[in-house]
Amino acid sequence: MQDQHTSDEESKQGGSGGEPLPAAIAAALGSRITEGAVVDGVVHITVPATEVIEALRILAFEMDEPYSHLSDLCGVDRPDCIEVVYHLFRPLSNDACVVRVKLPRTNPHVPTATVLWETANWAEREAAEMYGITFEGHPDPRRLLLPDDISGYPLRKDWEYPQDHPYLRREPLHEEFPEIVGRVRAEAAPAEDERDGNSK
Amino acid sequence: METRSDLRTEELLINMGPQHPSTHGVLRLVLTIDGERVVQAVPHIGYLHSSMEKIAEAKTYRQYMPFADRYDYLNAMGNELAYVRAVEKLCGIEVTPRCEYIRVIMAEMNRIASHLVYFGTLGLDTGSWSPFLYCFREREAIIQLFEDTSGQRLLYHYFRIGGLRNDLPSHFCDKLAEFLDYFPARINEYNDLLTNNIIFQRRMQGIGYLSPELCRRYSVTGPNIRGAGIPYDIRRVVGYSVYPELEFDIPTRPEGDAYARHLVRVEEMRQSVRILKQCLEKLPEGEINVKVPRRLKPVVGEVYERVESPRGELACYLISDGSEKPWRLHWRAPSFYNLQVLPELLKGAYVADTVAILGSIDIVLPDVDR
Amino acid sequence: MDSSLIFTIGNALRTWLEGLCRAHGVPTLVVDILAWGTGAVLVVVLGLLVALFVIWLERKVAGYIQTRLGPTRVGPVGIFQTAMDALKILQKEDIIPRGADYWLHLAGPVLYFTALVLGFAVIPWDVKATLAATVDLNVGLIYVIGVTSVGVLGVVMSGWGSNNKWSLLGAMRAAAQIISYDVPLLLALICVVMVAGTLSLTRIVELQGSAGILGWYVFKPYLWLPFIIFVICGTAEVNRTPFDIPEAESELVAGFHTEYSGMKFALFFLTEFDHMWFVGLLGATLFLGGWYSPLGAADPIPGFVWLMIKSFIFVLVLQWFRWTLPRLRVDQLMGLAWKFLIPAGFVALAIVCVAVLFI
Amino acid sequence: MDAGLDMRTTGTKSDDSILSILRLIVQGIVSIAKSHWVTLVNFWRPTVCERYPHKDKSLDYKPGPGYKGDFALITDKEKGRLRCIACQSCERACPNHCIRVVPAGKGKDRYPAEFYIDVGLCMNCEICVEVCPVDALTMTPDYECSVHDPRDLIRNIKQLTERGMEFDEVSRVR
Repeated sequence: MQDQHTSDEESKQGGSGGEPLPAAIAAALGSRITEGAVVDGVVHITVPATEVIEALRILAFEMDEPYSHLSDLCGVDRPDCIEVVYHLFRPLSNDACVVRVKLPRTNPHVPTATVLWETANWAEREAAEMYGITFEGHPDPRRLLLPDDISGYPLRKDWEYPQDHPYLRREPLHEEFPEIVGRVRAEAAPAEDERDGNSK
Repeated sequence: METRSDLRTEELLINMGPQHPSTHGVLRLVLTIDGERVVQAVPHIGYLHSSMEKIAEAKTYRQYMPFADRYDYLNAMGNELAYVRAVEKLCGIEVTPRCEYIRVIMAEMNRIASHLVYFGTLGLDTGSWSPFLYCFREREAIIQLFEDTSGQRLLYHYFRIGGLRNDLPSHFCDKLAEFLDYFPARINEYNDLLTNNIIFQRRMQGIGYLSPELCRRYSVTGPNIRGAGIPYDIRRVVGYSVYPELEFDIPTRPEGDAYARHLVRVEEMRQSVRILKQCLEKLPEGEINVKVPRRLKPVVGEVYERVESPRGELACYLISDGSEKPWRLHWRAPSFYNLQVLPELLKGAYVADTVAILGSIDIVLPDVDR
Repeated sequence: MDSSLIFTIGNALRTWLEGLCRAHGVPTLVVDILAWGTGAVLVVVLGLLVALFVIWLERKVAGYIQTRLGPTRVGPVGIFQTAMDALKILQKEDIIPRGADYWLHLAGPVLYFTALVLGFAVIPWDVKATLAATVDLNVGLIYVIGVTSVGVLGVVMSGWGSNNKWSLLGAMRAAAQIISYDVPLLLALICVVMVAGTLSLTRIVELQGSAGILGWYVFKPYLWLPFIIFVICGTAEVNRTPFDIPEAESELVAGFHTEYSGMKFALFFLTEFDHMWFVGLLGATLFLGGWYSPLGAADPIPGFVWLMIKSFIFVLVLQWFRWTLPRLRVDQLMGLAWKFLIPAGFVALAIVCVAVLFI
Repeated sequence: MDAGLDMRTTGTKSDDSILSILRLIVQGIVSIAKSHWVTLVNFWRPTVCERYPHKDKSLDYKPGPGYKGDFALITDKEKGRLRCIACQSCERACPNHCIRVVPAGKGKDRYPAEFYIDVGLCMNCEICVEVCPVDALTMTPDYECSVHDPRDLIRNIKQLTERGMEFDEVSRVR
C-alpha cells in the first residue's frame, strides 16, 4: 500500500506499509527498482518507464520461480501522475508481484509489453484510450472500446462528460423527470428550505 | 505447377456481427476467408461498453454493489462475490461462517447456471436446438431458487458488504437438495444428446487448439486453460472463502481443443454439484450479517481480489483514497482476455468452426466490454 | 381395388366433357388441357396447403420435443397459426437490397418453387389417378431427379443475386451439397429400379403393393441399405439439419435467403417444407408401397389417405432428425457423401445385382 | 472422470483401416440413436411453458415474499397516515437518482408532499428500502407493471400509497 498521494509516499517508503523486498527480486532487478515493499505478502515495486520491459522480462522469465502470468494491466490516475500497473502472478500460485510505472500527466509514454505477453495488447489499447498513455511499439494502436469521435480520456479524473455527444446524450424521458420534479418542488418551496437545513 | 501458382483467387472479406445470430451478443468479427477457410479474423469490441469503471468513481462502495451484477449477467453472484470480497478486504471486515457458506452456495449455483447457458448456446452454434431448451429448463430451477432468495431472477444484488440481504428462505435447502439429486442424471442425458453425439464430437474435436504456451501468452484462464491441461483454478490456487474446506476436483483435459474445453465445463457442473452437496451438509447456523458502519470509509490502500468465475480468473482491483467512494475500480474480466486469443484459434478454421470455437471459449459480451 | 370418390367423380366429369366436345365438334385436346390445368392447379394448391400443415406440424413437434407448447393461439391447438403467418408475410414489404441483381433475385425463389412443383406431376396419388395431375411417365424417376435438381439453380441465383456475402456462401454450399448428394441418391434409386425393372413410379407401386405389406420394398433385406441411403440423401436434398449448411442460421445468418422478405421469402419457406413432404411422398412411393394399404387390396380406406399417412411418417422422422442432431460441417458433409454414401451406394448396387439375379 | 467423458475413441487423425472405419460407423449409429432416444423421452415429458397471460396452468402466480417488484409506500394504519417522514435518505442513497421526494411540514409532522420513483430508471437494487429509517418504503411482489407510455413509469405518491395499502410491513424473504 504505497504511493497514494505525493505527501504519503515518503512515509510509506520508509517501511510503514510493509516489509522489505524478497532477496531474489531485489537481486534480480537491482537498481531498476525505484520503490519497493511487500504488503500482505504482495510484492509491490515501481520501476522507471524506460526499464519496465526489461524488469518484466526478468520477473517473468529469468527468475527461479518466475512471475510468468500477467493477470492484468491497467492504468490508474493518481493525483500526481498516471500509473500503469502490471499484476503478475506465479503460475498456479497466489504469489503476486505488482509492477508500477509512473508517468507524467502530459504526454505519458511507456514501451509496450506485447513483446512479452499478447495479453497486453487489448489491455494497453484500453489503457491508452482511457488515460491517453502512448504505448511505444504497440502493434495495433487503435481505439478499443470507445467511439472514435470521443474527446479526452474518460478515466482521467479531470475528464468532462461530453453532454452533446450523440451516444452519451441522456434519454429525453430522463431529462423530463427532473423537470417534473423541479416544478413540484418549486410549488413546495418552504419545505425545500427545511430539507437543506436538515441535511446540513 | 507454375500456372497453379499464377492462379489467384480472391479472398472474401466478411463481417460477422455485430448483428449475427451466434456471436453471443454484439461481437463483430471481420473475417478474411478463402473459400470456407478463415485466413484472418479481427475482433472488434466495444458495442456494449457500459463504463462500469467510470461509474464506480461516482458511487459509494454500497451504491456500486448492484452494478457489479450487471456486466457479466450470467455470473452475477460471482461478480458480487469478487466485489464484496475486495471491499471487505479493504475495510478489514470478517464475515460470519454461515454467510461464507451461503455465498459459496450462491456462486456455485450460478456457475452451474452459467455453464448450462454455455452448453445450450454451444448446441445452438453447432445447429442443435433442443439442448438449449433443456438447459434452460434445468437452469430455471436454479433461477427460481435465486428469485426466492434474492427477489430477482438475473441481477440479484444479494450480497451486502459484511453479509447478505437476508437469510435463506425456509424451503431453500430442501429444494436445492432435490435439484442436486436429479441434476447429475440430466447431465448424462444431455451428454447423450450432444456431447457424445458423433456429429458434435467430430465437429468439435481438433478445432481451436489452445496450447499451454498460447494460454500463457494470452493469459487465458478458466475452463479454457484447464482444457489445455493446466489445473489453474483460483478456487484451489488462492483458496478463498470456504473452498479449502470443501472437496472437489479440478477437471482438466490434455487435448486443448474445443471438445476438451466442452468436457471440462460438463465435468465442472458435476463438481459444482459435489461442492453444493457438501455446503448443504456443512452449512452452519448463526448470524449472517456483521456490523458494518453506515458510512463505509476504507483505509487508504488497494486490493486485487481474484475469484474463479465460470469464465475464468475474475479480479476486482480496488483502490481507496480513504473517502466513501472508490478512487479506482478495475475489473479483470475473464472474457476480455479469453476473447483476445480468438484470432489465433480461428486461423485456418472453417467458417462453421468460427462459431463453434467462439462458443467453446464461452464469452459474455458485457463482460468483455464492461 | 378401391378408388376414391373424387377420382370417380373426376372420371365422370371428364367423360361428360369429352362427350360434350364431340357433340359440338370441339377437339378433345381442349378437354385434355382443361383436365391438365385443373390437375396442376389442384396439385399446387394441395402442395401449399400441405406445406402450411407441415410447418405447423414442425412447430408443434419441435415444441413438444423441447418441452414447449408450440403454437397455441390461433384456432384449436394453433392449427391456423401458419395460415395467419402466411397472410401476414404476404403483406410484408418486398425488400430488394441495393446492388442486387433484380432479375436473379426475383427468379431465384420462383425457379426454386417451380422445380419442386414440377416434381409432383409424376407422383401416383391413387390407383387410376386419371385426373391428369398424375402423368404416368415411363421415365418417371429420371424425370423426378432431373426436375428437382434444377431447384439448386434457383438457390445459386438467389445467393448470387442478393449481393450479400453470406448468401453467396450459402449458395455455393448448396450447389456443392446438392450435386454431391444427388449421386448417392441416384445410386439408391437405381437399386429400386433394378428390383422393379421399370422407371415408372406407378408401376413401381403396383409391383410392391399387390402382395400386401410384405411386398413393400422396405421389407426386402437387400433394399435396406438403399433405403437408409435414400433417407440420408433425402434429408440432405431438402437442406434440413443435420445437412442444413446452406442456410445454417448460426453460421450464415440465413444463407441464401438472408436478403429475402415478403412473398419471395414465403416461396422459399413453403418450398422447403413442401420439398420435405415431396421426399416423403417419393419415399412412400418407392419403398412403402405407395397408395396401397398394409392389408393389401381389400381395404375400404382410399389409397390417397394411405399415401398421406406414409409420407407423413417420413416427414415426422425428418423433423425428429432436425430437432435432435447438430449440423455437419462443410468438409464433413462432403466427406460423408463421397467417402461413405457413394461407396455404400455401390455396395448396395452390388447386393441388389446379386439379389435380382438369384432370388 | 465418468464414462461419458472417456468416449473419445474417434480421434481427429484419420485412421483408414477398414476395421476402424467400421467401428466409427457403428459408434456413430449408436450415438445418434442415443441422441434420438433423449429427444423421444423429452417429447413425452410435461411441458414447462405457460401461456402467460392465460393463467391456465398456475393460476395467479405471485412471486414469493421479498420479491423486488414495484414500489409501495406503507401507511401507518393506526395513525392513518404514511409512515414516510420525507427524510430523503432513499433519494440520496439511490445509485441511479431515480427517486425524488418533496417534503412538506416541519419537525414531527414532516410528510412527503410528493414522492416520485422512476421505475424505468430503477434497477431494483433495494438500497432505498434498506436505508429507510422508518421502514416506510417497500418493494412488492407486483411484477406486472408494464405500461404503454414510458412516462407512466414514473410512480407518484398516489399510486405508491394505493399499492401500499395491502402491506403492513416491509416485504421480506421468509
